[in-house]
Amino acid sequence: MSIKSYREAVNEAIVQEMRRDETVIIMGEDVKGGMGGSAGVDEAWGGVLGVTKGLVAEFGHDRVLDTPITESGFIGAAAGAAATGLRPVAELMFADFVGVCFDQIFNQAGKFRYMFGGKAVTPLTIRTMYGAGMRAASQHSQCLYPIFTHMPGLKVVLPSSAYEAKGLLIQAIRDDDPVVFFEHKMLYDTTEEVPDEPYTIPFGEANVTREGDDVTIVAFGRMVRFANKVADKLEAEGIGCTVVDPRTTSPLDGDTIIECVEDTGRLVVVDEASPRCNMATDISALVSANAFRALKAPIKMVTPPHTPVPFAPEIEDLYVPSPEKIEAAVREVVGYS
Amino acid sequence: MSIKSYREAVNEAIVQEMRRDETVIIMGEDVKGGMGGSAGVDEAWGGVLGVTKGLVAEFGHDRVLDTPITESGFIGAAAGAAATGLRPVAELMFADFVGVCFDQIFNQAGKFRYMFGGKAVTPLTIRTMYGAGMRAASQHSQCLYPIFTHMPGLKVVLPSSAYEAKGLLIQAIRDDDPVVFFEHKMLYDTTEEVPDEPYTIPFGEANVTREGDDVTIVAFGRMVRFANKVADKLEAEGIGCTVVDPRTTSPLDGDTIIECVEDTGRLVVVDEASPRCNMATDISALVSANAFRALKAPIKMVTPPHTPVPFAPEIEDLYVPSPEKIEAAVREVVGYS
Amino acid sequence: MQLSREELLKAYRDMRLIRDFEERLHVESAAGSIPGFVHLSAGEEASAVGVCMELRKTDCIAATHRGHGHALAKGCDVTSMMKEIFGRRDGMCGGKGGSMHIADLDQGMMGANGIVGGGPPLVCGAALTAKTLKTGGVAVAFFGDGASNQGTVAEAMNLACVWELPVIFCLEDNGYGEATATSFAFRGDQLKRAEGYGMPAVRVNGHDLFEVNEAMREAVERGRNGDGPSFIQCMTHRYYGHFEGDSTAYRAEGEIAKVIEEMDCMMLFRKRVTEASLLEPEQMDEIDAEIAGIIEQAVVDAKASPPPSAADLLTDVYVSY
Amino acid sequence: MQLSREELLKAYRDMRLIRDFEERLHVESAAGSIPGFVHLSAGEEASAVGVCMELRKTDCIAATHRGHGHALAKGCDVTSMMKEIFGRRDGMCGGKGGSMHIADLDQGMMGANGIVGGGPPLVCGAALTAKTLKTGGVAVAFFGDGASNQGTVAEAMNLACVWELPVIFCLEDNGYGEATATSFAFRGDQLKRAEGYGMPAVRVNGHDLFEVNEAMREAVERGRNGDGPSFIQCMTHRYYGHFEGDSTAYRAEGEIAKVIEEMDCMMLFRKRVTEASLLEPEQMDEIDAEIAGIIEQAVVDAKASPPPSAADLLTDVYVSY
Ligand SMILES: Cc1ncc(C[n+]2csc(CCOP(=O)(O)OP(=O)(O)O)c2C)c(N)n1
Ligand SMILES: Cc1ncc(C[n+]2csc(CCOP(=O)(O)OP(=O)(O)O)c2C)c(N)n1
Ligand SMILES: [Mg+2]
Ligand SMILES: [Mg+2]
Repeated sequence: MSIKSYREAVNEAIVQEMRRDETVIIMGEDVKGGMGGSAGVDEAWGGVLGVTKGLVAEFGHDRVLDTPITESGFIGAAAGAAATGLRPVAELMFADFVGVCFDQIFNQAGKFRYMFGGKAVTPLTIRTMYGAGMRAASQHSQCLYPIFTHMPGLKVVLPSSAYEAKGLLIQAIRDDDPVVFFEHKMLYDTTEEVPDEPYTIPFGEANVTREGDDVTIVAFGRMVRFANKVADKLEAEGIGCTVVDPRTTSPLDGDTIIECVEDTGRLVVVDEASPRCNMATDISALVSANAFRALKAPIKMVTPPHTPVPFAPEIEDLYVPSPEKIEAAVREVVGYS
Repeated sequence: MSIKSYREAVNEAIVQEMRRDETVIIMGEDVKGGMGGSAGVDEAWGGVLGVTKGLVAEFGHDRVLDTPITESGFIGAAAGAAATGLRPVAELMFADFVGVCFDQIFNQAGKFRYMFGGKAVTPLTIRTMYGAGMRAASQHSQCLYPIFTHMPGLKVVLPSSAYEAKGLLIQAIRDDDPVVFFEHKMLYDTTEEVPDEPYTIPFGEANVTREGDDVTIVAFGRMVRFANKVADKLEAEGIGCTVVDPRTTSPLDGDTIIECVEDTGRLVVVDEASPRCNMATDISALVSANAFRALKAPIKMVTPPHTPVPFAPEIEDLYVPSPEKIEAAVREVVGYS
Repeated sequence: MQLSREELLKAYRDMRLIRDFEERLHVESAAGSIPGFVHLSAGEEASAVGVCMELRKTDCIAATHRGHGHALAKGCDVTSMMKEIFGRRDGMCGGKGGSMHIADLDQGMMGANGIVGGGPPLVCGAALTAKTLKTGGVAVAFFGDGASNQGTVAEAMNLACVWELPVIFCLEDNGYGEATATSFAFRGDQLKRAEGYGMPAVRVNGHDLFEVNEAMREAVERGRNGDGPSFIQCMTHRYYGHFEGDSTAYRAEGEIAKVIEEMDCMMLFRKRVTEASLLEPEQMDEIDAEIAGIIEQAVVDAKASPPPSAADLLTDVYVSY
Repeated sequence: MQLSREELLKAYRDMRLIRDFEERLHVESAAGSIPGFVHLSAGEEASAVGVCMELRKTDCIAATHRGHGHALAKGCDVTSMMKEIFGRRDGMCGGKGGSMHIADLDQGMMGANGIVGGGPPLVCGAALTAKTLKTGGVAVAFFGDGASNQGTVAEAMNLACVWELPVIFCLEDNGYGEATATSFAFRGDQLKRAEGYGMPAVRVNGHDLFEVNEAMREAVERGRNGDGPSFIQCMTHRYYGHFEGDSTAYRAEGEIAKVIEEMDCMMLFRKRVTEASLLEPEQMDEIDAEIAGIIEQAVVDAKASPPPSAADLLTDVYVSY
């Protein structure tokens, strides 16, 4: 056990899985960096934000592959490799780039099993970076996990901390289905205690990070931190918040969410994704269908507005759901009668 | 006024807009058919299902463009043409093909206006065919409108009948924003009275197709027909259904839906799209946030299962929400107390 | 290189199997027995067979929407395919895939594909597996002239060159993508383009099994030797419409009849092997008869098979959930 | 063809403007005054200017993530751009776009682009508008060597050939896509590939404004005459990292210093015009001084400008809703 950053946790998960299983390979744009470069180095970058540093040194060029800038080409290749015996971990640098390769993800990898009558196994992991906060503007800041969650055949993971990232990524790599693993770029530098040995966190089992009697907050990814912060603050005032981190949106641990709402009678859902057909609506619908009698107040969704992500820091910060907005939502829901 | 099919209504809308405005052009794969072919005909197909028949004869090859099979290329070109002075109507043959061109739709066309500070106008219409029922299997039967609805900057239209198709398509072509127009392939042969002259149906104004006191059914596209059928049947039994066809999922006429639910106190949402993060969850969340006190029963969502669309007719028919399933949902909701 | 008698018989048999399979489907489609879209590959047998006869069972191919021929040439089971196309529970894909999604990974058949250009990236993956696990395997991407313009195909060609993958890109250029002629949808030179990515490229008469096979031998050798990808453009024709039901109004009257008369692959093959006394006509007649029986039986079996059950709708989405 | 004195002065001025703009951003970035990702085009001025000087205001270009130079060369307002890059309310895009989304459709600048390969399809659309409305306009797609492998670029090249669009594909080959060398990510021949789609293609020294411009003149003429698209590969170098903050560990020490010394575009230009007595050094010195003042003022103005307000977050999504 030692303090590790989210970035280190992701890196360690990959390293340990590559040690465990020779069929695990990684690929992506500049996951090494420097190929063909005049400096002649094996690793100039180790990933655009340094997440895959050191891998080539240990595992060599055959298992750590840089790619041309052709996401359909190499994500499709990862899918094809997964269907034929490897266990690839492909990096889609920013989730926003899915627009140039979505077919290979949801129509190919995600459908092999069903459309081939159960005879295909596609142990593919796609790691991708998402979320606002880096002033990267509208084509480098989106969440987009709702559109993956919408697709049958894909599993979708949103680790909310370093500990979660390591356990969930190892699980993703070992999982025999295509998994899309969303790393929030604003979490890379966050740290916490993370076991040194490999461990897995099962998919479809929500993590209840706070327990309280008055309201349930369901939050995803970076929003879990914000929700915990709000819960801690409100506890001092005697407002008890249960915070649920579903960890995976597909499969979704609906049971835990429903149970928590049955206990608290009130629900706030915090989703950093665009507000229409997102996880906030998904969870809200689940709960109002399944915990109707328990609900003492309307469900409150805290999301960004229905706009692209703006560039200027002042308005990007207003775009992202903040602890303040979550707190206000909790107060509103708790105050409802 | 005369009886027209949905196919004819779509065709007529295009013809009339092309007559009205010289900048309206259409493009797509085989919207004519026969280019370069040994028969030397101007129109071998008129669209894969004959929707664009006769256009080239009236408007010529400069305004009716066949494309290579490169959806990113020509949908992007349509977006670029829209931003520079034309009013293109591009056909994405099957909505399922969006995986190879989504970037040009949601990251380019859909974001121009916002990321360029309001200075771009992109009057682009993308027509596309969706939905199950044709035994076309998992890569030619999807609905996918939820993932478009998720994207800020795109308007999304789901005409439920011939009359709706004509008025909404004329509106779409005249609209100055990018519009994705979803034509249900199982509706093309349905007919009804459709005015001969051009008319528009505004976006964001739901159509209440049936009024009743006991339950509200919100349904989309082909599902509106099913919902009406169920409403008609149940009326005879004294169960009054209000049926709402939102017509457009973005913008969404939330007010009408909320009002209807306030009157009836019960809601069934029928959505042919995959169940996670879809329009059923979107509407359910809207209503439970805004009509909480009015709700007398849990909201019931009628959707397909979370699987790809299967091929065999017997199970494809079980996949699609049927009038029987809608009826059962209505009975359940009405019987709840 | 001279093909052995055995190889020749096998090649003829495979071509006949495909031809009869497709012709029967044409009849069954017209009779309304087959649900959904059906794209027939009759006329293009020489490319599927000339290519696949060089492959091992463990070598992979990705096919197209017009994939029956590829699947049969790669060794997929006829009856299992027929049942799938009829939408039956014991079909190759449990009735969930149908004609456009025929696949059998155990035979190295990675799937027909409903997405034009969907296959070539996947094949790069199969080739990467072969390269990584050092199996000596190669992989083949079949794609059409229409598909050849798709960005995914360009990306796959580039990736295969960069990673030096044992991929053979087999462009089946039948002159049309749906109702649009290649002469309209593509104005350049396919070989130049492939060479532009850095791989050797050759154009062959796709009606001539021997020409196709010769090119394929060289390509496979390069692949197995670790010398990277190759490109083969097979000039061919499809005998039926784009899909069953197509009016083919884009084609000049009599065009296909002329092709059949002058360069049908079965005819060319028969001529060549009899003229060179490599096979006896009777041997081939025998095969014809055998195949006719096989196809008939497959259709009978398919029609007698039950459809999937309600429970089948919900299975096979995930390995675990 | 000989450029006029006026044209030469304008070309020098534009190159200087871009160089100073980028160098100042380099300093401001290091100082932390600029939010987000910044990709500088210093070193590549001759391609942006050599191309854009042949364009009319109504001709359109689509730029890349490395788009400041393209925008300035196309006539976008310096101060308005600077404010945008600083994220200010009265910036070119109201502070909503930033460096990666600089656009000004009134100047025919269709946008920098955060998506590699995003621009070329859009440019086909601008060219289609010009062709349909018979304006005699042309359109330019700038894209990098990295982008050249993207499927979208292949599709755009093919589409432009099929529709015979007045597009000029300007590949700015600076040897790297991020930290990866072109020699790794692309193994073939770009010209062959472009010719493979059916368009004339030429490779030029992208440091030499005259060479770029000469190629561009021919391409524009073809475009305006209705003779379809052209391809120009400009061999060039970027002087800074991929983005500000990049260690450039992939580059050999001193590589860029040597390029600057031997073939900097400003230096080559000065040498050529003075040797041929086309311009006086003093004229260019004057421009240098003028530009220095303009850049300084733009930065002062940008820093003094207010950020967008809360209300701005919600506007400009749709024209109507
Ligand atoms: C991405 C995508 N676009 C369009 C289609 C519709 N479509 C199916 S087959 C086809 C023509 C393909 O032509 P080609 O590649 O030449 O193959 P052929 O049919 O001639 O065998 C088209 C346009 C599709 N299935 N996928
Ligand atoms: C679709 C997509 N993939 C990857 C990226 C990340 N990215 C931004 S710039 C870049 C390199 C582009 O290289 P090149 O086209 O040569 O342009 P240069 O940066 O050299 O000007 C990459 C990979 C992106 N923005 N979009
Ligand atoms: Mg073809
Ligand atoms: Mg570059």
